[in-house]
Amino acid sequence: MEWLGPEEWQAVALSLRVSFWATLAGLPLGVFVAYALARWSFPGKQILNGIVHLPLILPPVVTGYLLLLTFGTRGPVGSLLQEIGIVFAFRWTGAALAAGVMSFPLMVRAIRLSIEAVDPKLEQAAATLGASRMWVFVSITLPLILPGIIAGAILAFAKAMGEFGATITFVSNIPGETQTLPTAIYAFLQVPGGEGSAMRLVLVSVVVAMSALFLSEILARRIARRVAGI
Amino acid sequence: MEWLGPEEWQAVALSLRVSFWATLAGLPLGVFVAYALARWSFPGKQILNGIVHLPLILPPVVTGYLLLLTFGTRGPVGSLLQEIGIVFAFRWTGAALAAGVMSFPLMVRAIRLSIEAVDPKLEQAAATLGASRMWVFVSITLPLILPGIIAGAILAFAKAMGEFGATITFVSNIPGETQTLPTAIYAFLQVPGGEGSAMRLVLVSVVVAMSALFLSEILARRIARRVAGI
Amino acid sequence: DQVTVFAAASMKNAMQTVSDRFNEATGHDLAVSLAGSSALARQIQQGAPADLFISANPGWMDALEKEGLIVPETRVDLLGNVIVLIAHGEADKVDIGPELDLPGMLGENHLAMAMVDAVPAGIYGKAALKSLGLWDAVAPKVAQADNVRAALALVATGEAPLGIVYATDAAATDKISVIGTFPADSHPPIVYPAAAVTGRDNPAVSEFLAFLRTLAARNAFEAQGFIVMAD
Amino acid sequence: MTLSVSLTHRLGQFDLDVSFEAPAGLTVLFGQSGSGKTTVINAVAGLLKAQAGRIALDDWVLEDSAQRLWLPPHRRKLGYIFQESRLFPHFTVRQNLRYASWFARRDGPGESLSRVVEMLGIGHLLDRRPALLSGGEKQRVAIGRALLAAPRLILADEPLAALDEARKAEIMPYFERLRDEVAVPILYVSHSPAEVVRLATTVVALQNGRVARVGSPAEVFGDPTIAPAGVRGIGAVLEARVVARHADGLSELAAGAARLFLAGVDLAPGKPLRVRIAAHDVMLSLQRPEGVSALNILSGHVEAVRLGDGPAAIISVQTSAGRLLSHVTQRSVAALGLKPGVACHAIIKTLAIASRGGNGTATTQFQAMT
Amino acid sequence: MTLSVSLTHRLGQFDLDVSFEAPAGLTVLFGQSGSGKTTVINAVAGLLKAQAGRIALDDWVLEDSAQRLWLPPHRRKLGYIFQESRLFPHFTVRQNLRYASWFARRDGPGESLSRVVEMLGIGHLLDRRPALLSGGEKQRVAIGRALLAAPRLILADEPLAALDEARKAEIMPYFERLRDEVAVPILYVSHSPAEVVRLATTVVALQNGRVARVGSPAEVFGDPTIAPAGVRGIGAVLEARVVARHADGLSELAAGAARLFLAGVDLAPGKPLRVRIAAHDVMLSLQRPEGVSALNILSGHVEAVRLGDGPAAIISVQTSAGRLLSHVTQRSVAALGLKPGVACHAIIKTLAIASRGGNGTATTQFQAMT
Ligand SMILES: Nc1ncnc2c1ncn2[C@@H]1O[C@H](COP(=O)(O)OP(=O)(O)OP(=O)(O)O)[C@@H](O)[C@H]1O
Ligand SMILES: Nc1ncnc2c1ncn2[C@@H]1O[C@H](COP(=O)(O)OP(=O)(O)OP(=O)(O)O)[C@@H](O)[C@H]1O
Ligand code: MOO
Ligand SMILES: [Mg+2]
Ligand SMILES: [Mg+2]
Repeated sequence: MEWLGPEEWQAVALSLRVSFWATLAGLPLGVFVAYALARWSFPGKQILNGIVHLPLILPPVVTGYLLLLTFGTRGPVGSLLQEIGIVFAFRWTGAALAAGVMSFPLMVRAIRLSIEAVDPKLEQAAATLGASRMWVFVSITLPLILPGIIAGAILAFAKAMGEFGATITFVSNIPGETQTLPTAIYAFLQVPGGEGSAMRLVLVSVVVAMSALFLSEILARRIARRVAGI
Repeated sequence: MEWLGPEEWQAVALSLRVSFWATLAGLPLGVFVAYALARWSFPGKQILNGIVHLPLILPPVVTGYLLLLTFGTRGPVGSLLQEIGIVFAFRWTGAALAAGVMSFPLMVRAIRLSIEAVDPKLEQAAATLGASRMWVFVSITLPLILPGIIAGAILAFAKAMGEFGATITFVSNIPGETQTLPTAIYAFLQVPGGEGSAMRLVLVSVVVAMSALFLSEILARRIARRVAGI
Repeated sequence: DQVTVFAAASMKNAMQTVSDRFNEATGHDLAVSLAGSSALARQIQQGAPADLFISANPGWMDALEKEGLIVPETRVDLLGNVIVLIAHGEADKVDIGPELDLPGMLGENHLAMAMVDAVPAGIYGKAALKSLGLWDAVAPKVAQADNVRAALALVATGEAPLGIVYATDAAATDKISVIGTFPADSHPPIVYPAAAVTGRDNPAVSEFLAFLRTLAARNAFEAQGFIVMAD
Repeated sequence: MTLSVSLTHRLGQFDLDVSFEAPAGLTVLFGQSGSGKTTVINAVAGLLKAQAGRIALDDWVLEDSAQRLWLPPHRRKLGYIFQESRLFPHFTVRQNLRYASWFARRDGPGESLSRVVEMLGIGHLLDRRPALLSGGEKQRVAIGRALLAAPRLILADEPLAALDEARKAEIMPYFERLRDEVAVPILYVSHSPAEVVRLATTVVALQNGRVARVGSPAEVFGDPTIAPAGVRGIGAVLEARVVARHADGLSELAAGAARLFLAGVDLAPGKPLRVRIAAHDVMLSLQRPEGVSALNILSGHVEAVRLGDGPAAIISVQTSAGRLLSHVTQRSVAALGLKPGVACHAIIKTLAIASRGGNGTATTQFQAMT
Repeated sequence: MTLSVSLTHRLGQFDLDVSFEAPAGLTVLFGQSGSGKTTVINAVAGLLKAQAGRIALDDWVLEDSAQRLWLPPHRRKLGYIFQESRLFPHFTVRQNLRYASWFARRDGPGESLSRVVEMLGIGHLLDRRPALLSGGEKQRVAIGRALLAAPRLILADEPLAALDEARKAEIMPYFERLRDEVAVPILYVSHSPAEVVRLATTVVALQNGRVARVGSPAEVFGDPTIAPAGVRGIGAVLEARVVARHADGLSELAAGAARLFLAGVDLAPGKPLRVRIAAHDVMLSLQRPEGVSALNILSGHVEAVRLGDGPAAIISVQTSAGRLLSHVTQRSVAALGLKPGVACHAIIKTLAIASRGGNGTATTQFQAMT
């Protein structure tokens, strides 16, 4: 397409990459936390629940700022990670981290809800057949909550595609490295007459996210049907 | 508490009011849309699904801008509504609208997931006993999805408490009318030496949202147990 | 009466003082809505109930003026500002000129600025670096924040060793030091224009416009590091 | 009231094509697992929209694909007892029952909650939620719920399968009462010949989605070529009338020209009833036996001999009470020289007879089930 | 292998306090709806953690609250057939079955998928998901799944309740084989006297969370004061041995000093088996009847007369084959002058006898169920 400059294409590609990884990397932890919140009771459960929801409650800028303090190269976690070669600051990985953190509560909520809907009687049946807890989870619970996981993942992906405040505060806006679609859109909106360009990018972002949404809907429906066994 | 000025108290109160109404007013529509997406098939379903997710996909600023264009006093919908006395522009109602729109996808997803988990066989059983569709929904489906509705409402409330981008873009940041906690925090973060005050407000916002969260968790657990019949 | 002022967010502290003093002097209340200049300008385009607009960006004021949304006679360049080069922690002063080895000072690290094509402080900074011939060398190293304060935070946390911000912001933290001031002629003049919004016949507005020129107001702005340009 | 059902429907590889009339009373759908019983019931309930067909209760048409008429389930005035109880998990037992009376039809048979609760023995469960009930308890509540809807048509899918014999015996008279007194048409799925015999007015035998046979229990069960329950289901049904009730608890019945003695029939003299005599409960003797414990000995002659698979044979014997069937070994057939025309006596143990039509509370008068 | 179970547990208002030994073979838990059968089985499976108790299979302790020992379900090497099938909805039938063999224990009885599939008649369902199965089909798959886990202990909660008679007759021999050949201990819940009689080695009668009686089917069912199934369940059990197989399909058995003829026993001469004779299938005669179709006529004398409720009585008769019970009317007791010491003949229809121990495929040799 002619009407997107190379830098804008870069932003599109980067947004996709960031959202994809934010979602993918967040999933295992999301499933784990959702399972813990849904099925276990342990001291500090409500605190964990609170922490998970924090990014939703706080203005994104604050989250970004806290990320900067924690995962920046001078931050307590950031400096540790740096020693083993993991750097978030001013990298696309940082954008993914920010997007992942911001979308995490959405993911967890969706997955948790679907875990709560699984009939423990089926898990019991699997256990009587000799499946260990781990296996029960992998072979019964996980497939049954797949629609919930997909729903959570879509939600997270969509959120990641739109995430702006935390991302720019944490990793700022470096074209080609951390300039995602939302930051590009924001930039256009800051200047008089930039609406047109902004809307072009909005369109791209809508098309991309909607396609992902449609695909995942189809996938989710197919899986839900499998799971319902119809 | 001494350490919050009157304007800040106003922001706290306003945020609560805005989030409360955003959630409450969004719920009926949220349940309806979730039901439609979960149970009906109709042309344009995927488009509806897309529109519902839009606020998640778009950078909040864009959503705010689109709200401003649509529901502003000069906007097509805003000018119509104004004639019947409903004004959103630069009112707290507008802040609630923005928060409601932004949190709507989260609400719908959560409710939809719980609707999909309801066994249609129970609804069928109610129908054979003479309950009309409407009654089946009210007496069977609704109570069974209550945990999902609560989950959706919490998510929406938390999101509404933290919503910043769309709100400030749509209804600005007028103290006492549209200055919510996040916009107040933003303003503090914009000036030299404002971090301390900002963090105070962040703390308030965390405490408020967490309390809501805890309460609703307890409520949800109680209801879930009722629903599971244990 | 109440005067509603839409003011650039960076003016928060100053506007607070001004608001109190205006109330003392006239008995009128001031409601100040603080947000990015772009958001405020767009809201005025959509009929926001603002009596007065103070923008951090002349461009947006021009845009409103072109659309007849402000009263041209009331437009004044209220405040001025200066952009400075800051460094993390204690650092030696440098001379800002074409021979400044900015890339060398940065090394592998980033230069924190506000968005160079979107946010005023960034636009001014980029213009200054360009006119000094430094831009091309540092451009790939620039980390652009969505506003000046975020750029400042990057330097304050040490994430970026250097940054370009307004002098008014630089005063805020002792985690950074100002190591140089950009020559005023290296960038377009930094001004904060103010003007009354059209169609609002609020008599208190002219009182407030007048109040902005008083010593009380001037002191409040200067206390925050602004250069008061009015009169 | 006659329920007429005519349906064609395809479910995956399963092809349903049935057409039958269920006259007033209780119609049992009988057939192997997977033969389509639940599918038919679901279609009648409107839970499954058959691809084509017509369902009517006398002239009240529930659906007719030709007329594009289709009543939704809630307007069909049903009481459906599902194969899996389907109680509402968020309601207590009481609320589940109340739910049904809430929508109860004005024109259906009104049952009081307390009566149903007592009949089903679920009084102590009223405040519990279904998740805390045992399998049989759930099923009883489900039965109560369907009955309290005051239905004009009862659908029951193996309602008693999860219950113990004693419970079954307590609940069966209730279905009899519904059938006889309240006259609600009942479509009833059962695998249990005992239930069929006791309850059925009509039996519809399904095989592989087709109606294999429709008729009275006597007809269907008396026909070894259908033998829906295997050879065990075979038996004859006699029409009888109560003549007297004796002090020792036995009732004397007139069946044809003969007298039969039955235990535990709680009917007043003059009342008609049906008696089912399973083929394997009938012994044949060439001479009239003397000094035996059996009170019912009917003279007659062999009408037909059908040799079955294996070592058994089915003998029809025409007696003064009507036609009886006897299930004997082929060795006995040979030893006694049984062939059409041979005179013989049919010996039936008094306590082995199943009566139909009694509303009794004792369990002993019914068809031996052990 | 002996399963010893001793449990106390409180569920809401329900108080379980049972203690019994289930010796090798198939132990039936028998009792009214809500008497605690499922609760006991769940505790043995480890799905319910009993408040106190001990469960052991010989010296393999599954749980012992005194030792604070408790094995989780997946380490108990079970095959549990649930009251509600609990198939995995996201797996096809084949995958459900495979799932079980996946975790199959090396040390359990290995069954091949194809053999189980054939036995249960579910070959045509293998690629379907459970939601598309009929009630009985689901239950059959659930049985197959449990069997394929190669369990060392089988728990079966009314496994055949949803099945038709023909299916039951097909599946029962399989449980017999497991019991007799593979020697897996089986804990089996059933309401059906026919199943109990055919399958049970031991019967544990539960009443209200307590063990009312433990014993052989003969003991439990021969005792009218327990009579778990009502008076219908009463019968006697004779130990017998196959003597010959005749060409007409009948087997000749030696029971005590007497000979019995039974149809469809598929055992080689010399094999031992048990024969159950229900009390209501035994007719008494003072004279030896001649020319009757019944092949089994045993001489003996009355041992005891118990008058039951209602018009019936239970007579114990000592015969050359062993003790028999007969269920007759009190009128006959009076007419024939039955009292201890009176000589009489017990007449049993050949086809009315239930054999135990046969692995037969024919259905006719078993206890009359209609
Ligand atoms: N979680 C529970 N809380 C309270 N009571 C319970 C709970 N679970 C079961 N019960 C009660 O315990 C008793 C025994 O239940 P159980 O399921 O063991 O019965 P059962 O013998 O299997 O009956 P059925 O033949 O009807 O399946 C019942 O009265 C039931 O209501
Ligand atoms: N949705 C479906 N898709 C495909 N086949 C189906 C579906 N539902 C049921 N069947 C098949 O249709 C047949 C009839 O099922 P139905 O439930 O009516 O049997 P049934 O007579 O009630 O059996 P049971 O006594 O086991 O409950 C079965 O073979 C079943 O596998
Ligand atoms: O004060 Mo501004 O408009 O955010 O640079
Ligand atoms: Mg069925
Ligand atoms: Mg049970």
